[in-house]
Amino acid sequence: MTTTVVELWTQEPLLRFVGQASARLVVVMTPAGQVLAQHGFARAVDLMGVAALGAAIMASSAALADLVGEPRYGTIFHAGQRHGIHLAALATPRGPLVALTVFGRETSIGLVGFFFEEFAAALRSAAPAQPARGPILAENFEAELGQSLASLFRR
Amino acid sequence: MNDALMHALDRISRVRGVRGSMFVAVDDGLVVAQLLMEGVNGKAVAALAASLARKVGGASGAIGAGRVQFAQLAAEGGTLLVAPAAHDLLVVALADPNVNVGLCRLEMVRAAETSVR
Amino acid sequence: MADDIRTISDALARDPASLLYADLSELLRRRGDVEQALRVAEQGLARHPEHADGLACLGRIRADRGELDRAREAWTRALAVAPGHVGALKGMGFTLFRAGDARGAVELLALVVQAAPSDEGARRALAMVRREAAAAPAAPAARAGAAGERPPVFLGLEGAAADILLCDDRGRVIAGGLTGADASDVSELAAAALAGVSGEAQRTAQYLGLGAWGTIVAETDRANLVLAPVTAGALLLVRRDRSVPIGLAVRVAERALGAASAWLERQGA
Amino acid sequence: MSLVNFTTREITCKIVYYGPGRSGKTTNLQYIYSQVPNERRGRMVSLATQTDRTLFFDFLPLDLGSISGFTTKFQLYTVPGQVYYNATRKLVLQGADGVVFVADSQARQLDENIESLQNLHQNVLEQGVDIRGLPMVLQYNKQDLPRDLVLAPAELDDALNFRSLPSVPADALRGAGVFETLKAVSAEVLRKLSQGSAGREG
Repeated sequence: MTTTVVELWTQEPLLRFVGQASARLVVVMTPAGQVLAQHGFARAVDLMGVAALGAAIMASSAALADLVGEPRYGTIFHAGQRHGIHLAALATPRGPLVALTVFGRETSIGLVGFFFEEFAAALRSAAPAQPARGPILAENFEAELGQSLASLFRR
Repeated sequence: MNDALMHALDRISRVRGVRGSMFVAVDDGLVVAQLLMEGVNGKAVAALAASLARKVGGASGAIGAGRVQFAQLAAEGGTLLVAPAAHDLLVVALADPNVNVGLCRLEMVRAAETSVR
Repeated sequence: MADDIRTISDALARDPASLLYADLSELLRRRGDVEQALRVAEQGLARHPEHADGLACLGRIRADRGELDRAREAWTRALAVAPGHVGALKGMGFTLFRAGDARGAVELLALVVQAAPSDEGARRALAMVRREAAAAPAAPAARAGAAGERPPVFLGLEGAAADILLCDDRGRVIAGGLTGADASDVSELAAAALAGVSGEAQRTAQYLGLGAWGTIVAETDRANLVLAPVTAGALLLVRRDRSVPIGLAVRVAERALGAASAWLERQGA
Repeated sequence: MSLVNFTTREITCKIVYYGPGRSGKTTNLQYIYSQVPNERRGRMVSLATQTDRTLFFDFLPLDLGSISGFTTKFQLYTVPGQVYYNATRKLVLQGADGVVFVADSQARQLDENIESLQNLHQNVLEQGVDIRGLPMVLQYNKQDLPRDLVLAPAELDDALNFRSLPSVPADALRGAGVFETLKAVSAEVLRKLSQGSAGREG
């Protein structure tokens, strides 16, 4: 199974969680839907769609909770026919994160929830604080951007 | 129904050496009702007991032994007891290693019958 | 189908780590291109050795090539990873049927139909195998030999070749044997089904702070079962009739455990 | 906040298409989707009502390829335009790296454009972001309609573009200006990364 991490500190906790909970797919993302780490996805672009929707569910249910005067829901669980979805928010020194887990019938929501607590604690202790950041792209990036977009639109 | 479940759990917990007892949804591994001594992680017991019960049940079915009616995991530091009940529930008890399994089993089977009502 | 094969090959070429290899291999196999299906499956499994769908597909390819033993090996591995894997259970049912054990096949296919009620292929296979089972006399004697070929570890214990089984955590039989209701050998199936139990018991004991686990005793509809870890990775199963008191079954298990440990030690395990 | 992975050298940016109802935000994404080769885009997700109005958002992931040695990916979102969907607009706007404001060029829609632009400012402010630092491009859509119905780009600049942001006239339905808009906003977003004022990672 493929596992990729954008930020290295997420890797060890993620691999451990996947093994313990027998998760099929896992995405760790920012509340804006940016992916920090994933397990089980074959195509990066599919992953982005799942992350966008997961972040949206979390954001909208938090807004809904605010509206009805409830504390924000920490965890959302969807019991499907073949797959369950576990969606949870967690706070880390890196900032708030959202984790989405898809699991099959070989495990259970109870196991996923139980091992998720360990996962969240491991992420919290592994997360670095936000680093300051200097320039990333070269100053003359625009020619390359022009080429990239032109090839994207087959021009 | 909840009162009856709690009453049934109370009877299990009166057996000497029992640290906690609960009704667990077997497919979800989630607690339906529980009565625990301090320090027992109900979520963990429920999730792990249901998972173990499913694995043992699957193995039993596969070798033609049929459904599991009662199962016991004996370990150095304690004993985990599981009995199936109606509505896809399990009765689960966590106890000391030297618990009177016969007595505990009796109360658990009685509790399982309670859940039918 | 040719289009599907092309689409999936393209996707696989772009992302060689993808699990799509199993789909591609299956499509190739169905098209009759067994050699290429085998290559794709083996390449995929080199990357994902624990991928149950891939292993189940490999089993079907092996069966197509007439390599029934290797097919069974692949399905056993699939079942060790995913005990209820429908494709692998179907495959195992097929090998039992081919080996003349129609009743064993019925038991397995019934499990499949129960797990996947919408699987028409499995339903048809079950109906066909049931007819055969009704027509065939019980228990092909030839199959009882399987246990006899294994090391005589439990010699002297009651049920040494029919009710006591030693297997490893990958779902492989080490010694002893287990027979089904019709006296056919179901050791391999049992070993596959038990593969996940040892790890599950260990994990449960660990997370609940119970230390090392000693036994699992299960009272079932038709038997009393005792499971115990022997050395790291090896698992012992003792089956006794419901009429045998649990305490006695545990005693037998303890003696079998002693025999198994001593034997494994002699083997240098 | 664009996400930068220095190990695998990847950049992911979130771009939000904002604007009043029926100004053509979803049409922009649909056109891009129809033009981009399969392997460079993901599935387009549209959370819409039965009458095809955007309910929550549309989403389209794009793979731009390599820029300055970074594999660059864009996530394009639209927001629902209708006034009463402000709560969901705020959610979609969270963490945006750049905004395309799609204005409806029809003269009778000017008030809606102004209202939506003000709403954008307010929502960005609420998130503690200084809008002057947020890469942004204006698109004047529906320029293909008869001249007497629409305002000219210069008139729209006067009415909407106080900060002299890049602006692009467009006919999103037929694709005119769609590419130029995406190019302009990409350049703005990436320029910020090249200047190192992106602030923080993630």
